Amino acid sequence: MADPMRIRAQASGDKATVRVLMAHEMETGFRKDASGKVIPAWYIQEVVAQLNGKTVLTAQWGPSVAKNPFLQFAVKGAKAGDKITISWTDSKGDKRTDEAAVS
Amino acid sequence: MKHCKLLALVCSAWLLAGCTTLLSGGVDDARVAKMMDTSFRPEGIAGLDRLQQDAANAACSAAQDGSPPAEVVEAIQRDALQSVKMPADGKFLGDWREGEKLAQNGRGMTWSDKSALPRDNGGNCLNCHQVTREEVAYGTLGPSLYHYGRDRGVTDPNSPTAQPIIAYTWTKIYNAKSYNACSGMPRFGHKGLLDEAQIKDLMALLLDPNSPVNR
Amino acid sequence: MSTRREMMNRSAQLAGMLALLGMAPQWALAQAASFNAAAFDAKTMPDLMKALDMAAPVESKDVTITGPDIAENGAVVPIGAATTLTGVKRLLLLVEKNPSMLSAMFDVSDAVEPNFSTRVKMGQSSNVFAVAIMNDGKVFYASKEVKVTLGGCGG
Amino acid sequence: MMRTTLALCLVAAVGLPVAGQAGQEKSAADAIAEYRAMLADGNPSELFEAKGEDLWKQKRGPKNASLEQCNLGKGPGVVKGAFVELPRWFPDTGRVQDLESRLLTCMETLQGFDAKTIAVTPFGSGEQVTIEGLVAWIAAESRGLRFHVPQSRPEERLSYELGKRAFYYRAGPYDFSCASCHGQAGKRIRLQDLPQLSTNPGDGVGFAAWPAYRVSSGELWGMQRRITDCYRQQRFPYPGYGSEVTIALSSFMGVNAQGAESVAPALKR
Repeated sequence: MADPMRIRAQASGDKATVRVLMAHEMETGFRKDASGKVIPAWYIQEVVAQLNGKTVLTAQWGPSVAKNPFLQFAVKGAKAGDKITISWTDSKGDKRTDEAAVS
Repeated sequence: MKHCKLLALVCSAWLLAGCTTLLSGGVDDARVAKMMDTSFRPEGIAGLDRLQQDAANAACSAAQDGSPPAEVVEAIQRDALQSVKMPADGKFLGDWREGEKLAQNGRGMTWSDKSALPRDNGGNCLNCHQVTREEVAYGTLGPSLYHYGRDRGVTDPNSPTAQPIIAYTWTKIYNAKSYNACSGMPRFGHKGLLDEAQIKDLMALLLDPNSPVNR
Repeated sequence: MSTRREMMNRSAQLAGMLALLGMAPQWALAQAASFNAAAFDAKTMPDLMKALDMAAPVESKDVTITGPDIAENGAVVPIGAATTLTGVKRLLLLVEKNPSMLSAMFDVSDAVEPNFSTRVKMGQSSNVFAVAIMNDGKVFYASKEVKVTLGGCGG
Repeated sequence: MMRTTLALCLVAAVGLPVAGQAGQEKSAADAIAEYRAMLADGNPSELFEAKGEDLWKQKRGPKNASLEQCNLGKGPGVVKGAFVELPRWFPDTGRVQDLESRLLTCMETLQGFDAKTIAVTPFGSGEQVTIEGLVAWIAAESRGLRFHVPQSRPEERLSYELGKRAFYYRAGPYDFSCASCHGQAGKRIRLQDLPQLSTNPGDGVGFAAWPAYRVSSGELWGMQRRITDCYRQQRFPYPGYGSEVTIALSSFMGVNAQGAESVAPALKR
């Protein structure tokens, strides 16, 4: 199973800035291993962010997003104690969901 | 033979200096050798023979941030100068385009490289030197080579007036210790890192008036 | 939920089989997820416009692309897309000279600011674009050049 | 038809010079500094730190034990502050050890792993991955603290002196030593700054920045891997994991960095 994400959500004024680090190889499908065999593409394709259970952002990513991806965005109206949930689905169908409270 | 003489000179110079480097901090050369011998293993093309120091490397290592004694420096430089082989056909300049590729190429001689042949080695120039104005990712361990030929007044590399700087540059690339005993630059010709044709291409990069170095 | 998961797994296996056969697996993946494989496979702007059914982007000062002038390493290049315009539906991040242009596509809702930052891989120096697709079908963009440098010691 | 026309327009538009390019010619060094600043927030090393903390507390290995009783020099289980006091001499092994060789000792004695097997496992695979996480977390537990690597014992002073000799040891096909690249201040290879390691290069630089997340490979490198790759680029043969020369170099760099603030794990090219 994939390693947990690191989610930081900080309220400031009428919004909360969310920074997420995800543990993922993000293989492009262009690289070769030591024996010269192509390493198949394997990358996060969909990212969903929720505020207190309601979807606020859906993103689609290609294999050119960097390894161990970083994402930053701001949620309007989020305040300390609100729950931010991030989920991703990769090209093999693996999923990971983590959450953090806005501080 | 030559190395023996130089080694003898290095040792006597140390004795004169009271053997301070030999025993600095209570570590003698034998203890250092033991550390090196027990710490490394061969990997790919990088064998344990690479840990052997020639007399010049031993003297420059012992000097640390300083310089070996003057007579040792002289001997290293004399030996280095004698090692230089000028091009067999008397032609010093090749193709600057190939030279630029070599200058950009930082590969060669590591345990992850497949072969130690000159054709598989880069010149590593950009790691340490500015070479052209266009390439901003250059190192600063060595002096800038931008305008190398131009600044030295080389407008026609075949003219007699250009010959001294041509010979100097060839010698510097072939064995950098010829002019600076503890130079940080690899001895590309002497150590067989680059072949004659490759050195000619680097010469052209530096001295051809049409090369981006001199534009 | 589980049905979708199974479908995705199956389609991933199918994609793998097709890849082995030397066939393009994009459609297989696209079928299972909401993932727009055609868009992420687009090599040129016309291809991308077709895949996303979008109009040609027009340069706009109201869209911003952030990124470094020089990236020390093409493996990780921080870039961001933002707009001050209201009524934005989607924000895209594109790298012109990558094998496929589209890196990321963000569906904007009223609950988030139209301002997203991530990090992308770049194979070489290239222009990068932020593209804003508006609810009314208009498309705006901003671009900047990012130079990718070579590293020391052979790369 | 319509679409084709638009597409052509776009090609033309895209071909225009990029706005804001002229007028503000920045130096390459400034631009690189800006690039690094953009990455500073959100160092993926955090992912490794979190994993490392779990691995420290998890019961693992043939003995199904955690590392919580591991003595990193400040007593069994004390992690905070241990990193900035390594390498040091350990009475149980009778050796000067750096963080990674000490972890090998603990994994062997507490968990029953075979240290020799782990030492020859390639970086980035098997139990070496475990150590990557562990060093990330253990270093992070000393973030902001200043180095004070002990030199009270003769073994520790010998390790420093051996490291100094290794640092200046020129050999190999390129005649390089560590000092070839790290012996002067203010130099760089390509665009990468080279810390001067024969002296104290300052807070969060050089020894005080590793372990680090390497963006080029997306991996977490400890000091052992850092030194190994330096030797590769020095065109030397392969230094053994936890070998005397690697620990001696850490003693040399660590003592030179005395008083410098640790920012490890940092983010590196």
